[in-house]
Amino acid sequence: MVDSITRQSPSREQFVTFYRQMQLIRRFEEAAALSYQRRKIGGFLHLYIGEEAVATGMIAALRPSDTVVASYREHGHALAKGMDPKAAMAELYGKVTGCSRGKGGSMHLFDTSIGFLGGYAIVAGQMPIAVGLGLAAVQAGRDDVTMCFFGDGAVNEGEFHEALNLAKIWNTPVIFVCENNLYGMGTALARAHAVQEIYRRAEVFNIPSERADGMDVLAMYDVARKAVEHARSGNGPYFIEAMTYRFRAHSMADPELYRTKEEVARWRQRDPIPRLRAQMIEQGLATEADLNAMDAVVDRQVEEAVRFAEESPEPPVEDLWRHVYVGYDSKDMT
Amino acid sequence: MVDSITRQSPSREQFVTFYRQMQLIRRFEEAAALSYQRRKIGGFLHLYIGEEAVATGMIAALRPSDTVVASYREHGHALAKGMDPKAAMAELYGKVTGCSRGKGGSMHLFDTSIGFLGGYAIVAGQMPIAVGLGLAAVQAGRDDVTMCFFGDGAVNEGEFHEALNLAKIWNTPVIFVCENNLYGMGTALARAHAVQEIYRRAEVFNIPSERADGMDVLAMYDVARKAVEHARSGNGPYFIEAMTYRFRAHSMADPELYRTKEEVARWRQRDPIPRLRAQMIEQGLATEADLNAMDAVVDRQVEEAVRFAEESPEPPVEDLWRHVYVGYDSKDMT
Amino acid sequence: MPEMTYRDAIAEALREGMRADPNVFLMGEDIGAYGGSYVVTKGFLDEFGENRVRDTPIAESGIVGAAVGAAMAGMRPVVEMMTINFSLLAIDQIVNHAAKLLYMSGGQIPVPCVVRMVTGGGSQLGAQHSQNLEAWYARVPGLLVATPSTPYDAMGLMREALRERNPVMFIEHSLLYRRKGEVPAGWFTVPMGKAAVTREGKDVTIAGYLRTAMLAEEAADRLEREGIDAEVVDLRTLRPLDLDTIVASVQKTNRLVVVEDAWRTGGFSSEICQLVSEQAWDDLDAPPTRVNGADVPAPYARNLEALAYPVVEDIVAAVRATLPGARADYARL
Amino acid sequence: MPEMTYRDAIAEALREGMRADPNVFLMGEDIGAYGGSYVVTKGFLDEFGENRVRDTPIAESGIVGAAVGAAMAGMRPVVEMMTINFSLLAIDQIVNHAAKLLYMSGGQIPVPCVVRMVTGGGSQLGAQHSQNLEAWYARVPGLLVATPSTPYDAMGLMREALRERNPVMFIEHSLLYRRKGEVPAGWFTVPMGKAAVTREGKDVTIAGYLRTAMLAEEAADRLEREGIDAEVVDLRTLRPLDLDTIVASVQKTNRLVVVEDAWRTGGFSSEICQLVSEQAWDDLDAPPTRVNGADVPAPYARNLEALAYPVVEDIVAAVRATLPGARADYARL
Ligand SMILES: Cc1ncc(C[n+]2csc(CCOP(=O)(O)OP(=O)(O)O)c2C)c(N)n1
Ligand SMILES: Cc1ncc(C[n+]2csc(CCOP(=O)(O)OP(=O)(O)O)c2C)c(N)n1
Ligand SMILES: [Mg+2]
Ligand SMILES: [Mg+2]
Repeated sequence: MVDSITRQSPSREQFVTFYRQMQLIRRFEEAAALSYQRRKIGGFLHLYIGEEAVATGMIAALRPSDTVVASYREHGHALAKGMDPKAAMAELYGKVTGCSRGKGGSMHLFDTSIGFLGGYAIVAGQMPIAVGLGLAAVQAGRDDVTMCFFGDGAVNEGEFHEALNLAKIWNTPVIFVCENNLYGMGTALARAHAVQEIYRRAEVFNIPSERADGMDVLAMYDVARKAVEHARSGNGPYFIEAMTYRFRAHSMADPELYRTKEEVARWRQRDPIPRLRAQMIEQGLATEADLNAMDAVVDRQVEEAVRFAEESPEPPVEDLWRHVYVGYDSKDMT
Repeated sequence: MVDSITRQSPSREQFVTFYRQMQLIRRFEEAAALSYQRRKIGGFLHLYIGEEAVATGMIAALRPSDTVVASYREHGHALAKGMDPKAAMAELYGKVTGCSRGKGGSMHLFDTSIGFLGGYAIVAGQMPIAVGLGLAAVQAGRDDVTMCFFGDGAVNEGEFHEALNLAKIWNTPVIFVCENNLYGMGTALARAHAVQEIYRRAEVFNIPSERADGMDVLAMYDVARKAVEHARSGNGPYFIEAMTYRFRAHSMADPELYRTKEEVARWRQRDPIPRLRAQMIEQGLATEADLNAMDAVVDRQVEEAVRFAEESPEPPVEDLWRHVYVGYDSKDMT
Repeated sequence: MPEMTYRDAIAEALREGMRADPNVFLMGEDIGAYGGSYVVTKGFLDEFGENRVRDTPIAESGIVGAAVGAAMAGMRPVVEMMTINFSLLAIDQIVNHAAKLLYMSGGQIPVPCVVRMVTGGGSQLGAQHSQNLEAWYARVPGLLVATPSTPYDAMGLMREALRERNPVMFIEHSLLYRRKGEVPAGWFTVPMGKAAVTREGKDVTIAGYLRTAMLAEEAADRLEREGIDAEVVDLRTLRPLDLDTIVASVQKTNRLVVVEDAWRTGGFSSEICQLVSEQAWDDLDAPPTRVNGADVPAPYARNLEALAYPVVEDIVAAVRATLPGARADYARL
Repeated sequence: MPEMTYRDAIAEALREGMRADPNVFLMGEDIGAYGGSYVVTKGFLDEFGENRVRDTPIAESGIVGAAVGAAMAGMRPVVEMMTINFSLLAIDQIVNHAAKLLYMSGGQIPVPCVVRMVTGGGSQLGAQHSQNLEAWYARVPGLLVATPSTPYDAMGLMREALRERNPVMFIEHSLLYRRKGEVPAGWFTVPMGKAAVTREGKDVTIAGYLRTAMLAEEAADRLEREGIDAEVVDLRTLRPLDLDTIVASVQKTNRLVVVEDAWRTGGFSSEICQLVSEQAWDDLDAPPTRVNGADVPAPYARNLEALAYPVVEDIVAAVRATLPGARADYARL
């Protein structure tokens, strides 16, 4: 494990930003779950509830021209990178006002204008893509970095292995962030991984790696700054294993037969949002009233997003045949 | 690296077996090269010359019911597992008397009767298959082991990674043998591998691993016995990195632009065959005359194999449509 | 006769196969503790234990390769690939290994394994999770491809798959799992390569498989009301393909419509149409016709997705276009 | 006009593209120090350096995925996949990523990359190295598939590929690399989706691509001696497919033979035949016909391999079978 650099205490402003961000993700996800139950959202829905500190802390260390890719559990990352909650929710609703014009859905959020480059539903599929994004920076001599989020389950895919090796030999500025929430669907870490210290997988590629507390946004931000600094200065990839937990099921369809209520309850005690809240109050950075006011703002934002999604039109039927190609009529390929 | 167990000195008989085996492989390959130049052999031809000690030493530790898989550079492994040189050479000639009835070719030798299960031309493709062979032993409660040979180039494929993880979590009796000859085609180790100590790749799967001198048949035999003992006793997979070198080009088509003549010459000084020869003479296990007599026997064997291959008939034309399915007429699928 | 769902029919055949043959074992992502993504293997872990119901890491190529190796060594692995989309990560092991070992070894090495996978869209799962790729496997010499549409066929074909000596791609459509149908209590199987004429008719032959076999029957009902008497052929397996049954039907009806959820270009429907053109040219009164999914990645939005897969009306329209007097419309399809 | 080989034409277009556009770079196994498995990129490393001629580890999925990512970020990577057989290890990145990102992102993310791969058998490389899988890529919405048969087309299509905004699968046939042909010195391109009528004729249309386009011309020469006047269409790209040119030809000749090295079942030839049946039914005097490779894994033995791919005689026989009076023979083909 790489030694931690000395933690710089974040400013009040940063605390507030982190709090709002995590709360926005939380409420967004809760609203999405409700809309899903009301059958307004189709397909699969994978909630990020419980893991907010990871995306929030990590992405806070990026600048707008940096890029982020993630899995199908990516609403939080999209929001943290600056996606308009309205565009995100509308995408879940399959509306033309969605960030992907309703054609991607919950698993495929995209917004190039903020450097959020998806939303991938093939486990580990985004990993070589992240290497390519980093490679483009190398080729073009830019100092942007790419952050690539993936789950513990993705670690056993061949693409994980290929991506790490390529990232290192090409010295690409990619920050790999494994969100180790202890399960890949219903498969517990120990049953799928020969070695459970996932950060160690990076060692055999000579990629500096460390574990961090994914339930602590400040810890994540700390390690994020170090990783980004490393990558941006031309030192190549960095690997972070964030220990976290999803409070909800894998997707809305999962009856959670594989873990106990007690285990979930134990982890809920480490909920990153109340934790940050308590810290802010304790350190005199905010009062209960301040935080409640922030919550209210977030609630309104999410309500607005839902209203926007509800009221937006479906994609026009011509969209079925659009965006298959640039510059070709996709009805005219044969 | 796992500590080496105390080396047991092999018997005279074993020395003789090793010598004959390596010499047979060497001469077989030389004959194949000649036949290839005479256009008697088609396709690609990948010679094992220089690497004989690896297959010889490793496979000597197996028993007949154990299985072996290897890459397209597999003539040596097939012979070491007991393949009749006639059947091997006839296969290279594409004759019906070949071990695969002429349908496989140089890259696809098979002989189930001796547990030689191929001959694979997709780099790393044999690795998950080896895990499956090992898994079958686990499922059936047999104590046979599987030995899987592959190159340094195969190490960067996703299947390498998937196979090692599966082998470990399922505790399969698979001995992985990486034949590190420093090049994957023309790509030198350092240019393709983030870390060049390949045996370290196994550490992150908790698979015991070590490096061995692939130019020394006795060293290989030593480590082989340890690995086989480990796997056969139910302790799961074992990983060996054999440091070796191919004296000839990657295949007959390769002009070897990527390495110097000096480098090749340096490695040729470590030729495992003269080395063993010298040891045997030194230790009084054989005289020059004994060894020359052995060489003569091998030469005759290889000559016979070539003659057999030359004189054997081509496959009958009906064979084109045979062996696509068991029990179906392959002309009648649509 | 007892009724059963498609899901239960597959599960029952697997359970029975595992009880009868100790060499049969299951491997797949989340087939055990999780109960199976499509809940087919629920309860299996309890009955057969971890050794015979192996939850695997997410490593498609590794799993299928391991199945190939186990099959080579005399076991009979059944892999659940979750969905056909993920099989792209294992396609090298399927196409370059499972399908070729028997041939490359000159007949020495059969690979008796079953790879189960869910195909198809229609559940708003988006572009990466909604493909119908079964035609790719049906293209490969060395593979068998089963595509049951009814509980009866699902059970009968799985029983055959479990005693096959060749690798079988067993394709299930996600929208069929709840389909109910009669399944006799006694032993029966459905042979590979035998289509079913599920409805007799004289005016047109409609052929389908998986979901579209069901759709074809609905279309035939609809057509009946218009006075058009359609014969419906459920292909049941794509490889072997029972061309004889299709051709015999077309010789009677002189018209063919093949329905498939998959992309139109390069689908198996064009293969079937072309085979019929070759073998029954003089019997055809109209060009064999296809009804397919749209040639686009699957869109997520409900309204768009609904346009991306064939519906009964599309089949009805295609049939009408094959009938006398309708030919001028054809080009607009 | 200057003559050039197919190999040199591709190399020249690449070299020129790299000189003109700093965003173009090459990636692939052994394209640099080794000089390229098929010696296309010889000398590139010296001219452009390691950064733009990237030798890669053996990691097909990783490489193609990296190309997709680089393309998303505005670069224009050209991947050499060595052979199409190995592309099965990267097919998920091609089909589920490169081909779908534009659509899934609602039009935001073009993926302008080129994947070059060698297809085809005929060199005794055995079952795992001799496949013709281009039809699979031609099936996928979102991909373009170029299949040049002449040096002229190879250069012209590569020039187009290097300025495309879509992912292009650039398929080369190993047996064509030494083919010579005239290539003008000045700038020209060959557009995607425009077939070439390489020989005019009135009795039958023979269509092919890659090696079989050449074979079709040889067959036409042979047929000429028999007094049969064949028109030859070189498809040049499979997606887009220039159906209009094929249909126009068939409207003149009333007969179609499509020739393809690939397995018969599910090949692109059946798609083309079926498209012509649909669009030119009334013009056809015989069923559209295919000449294909045998539906078997490629055998190694020279004598068997020679039977596994089409030869001129097969085309001649297929053409004869489409002519009046020959129909009775048809079923025996
Ligand atoms: C290649 C592939 N295989 C299987 C799946 C099905 N699948 C979806 S999510 C998932 C579990 C992934 O677990 P992990 O990587 O830990 O991410 P988490 O869901 O825990 O965030 C699986 C197996 C898939 N989408 N892609
Ligand atoms: C999947 C795949 N990619 C590429 C190739 C082409 N290829 C054949 S051999 C080879 C090099 C392999 O090197 P290594 O594993 O070190 O084995 P060696 O030849 O040195 O024994 C390559 C790239 C292939 N056969 N399969
Ligand atoms: Mg997880
Ligand atoms: Mg090597």
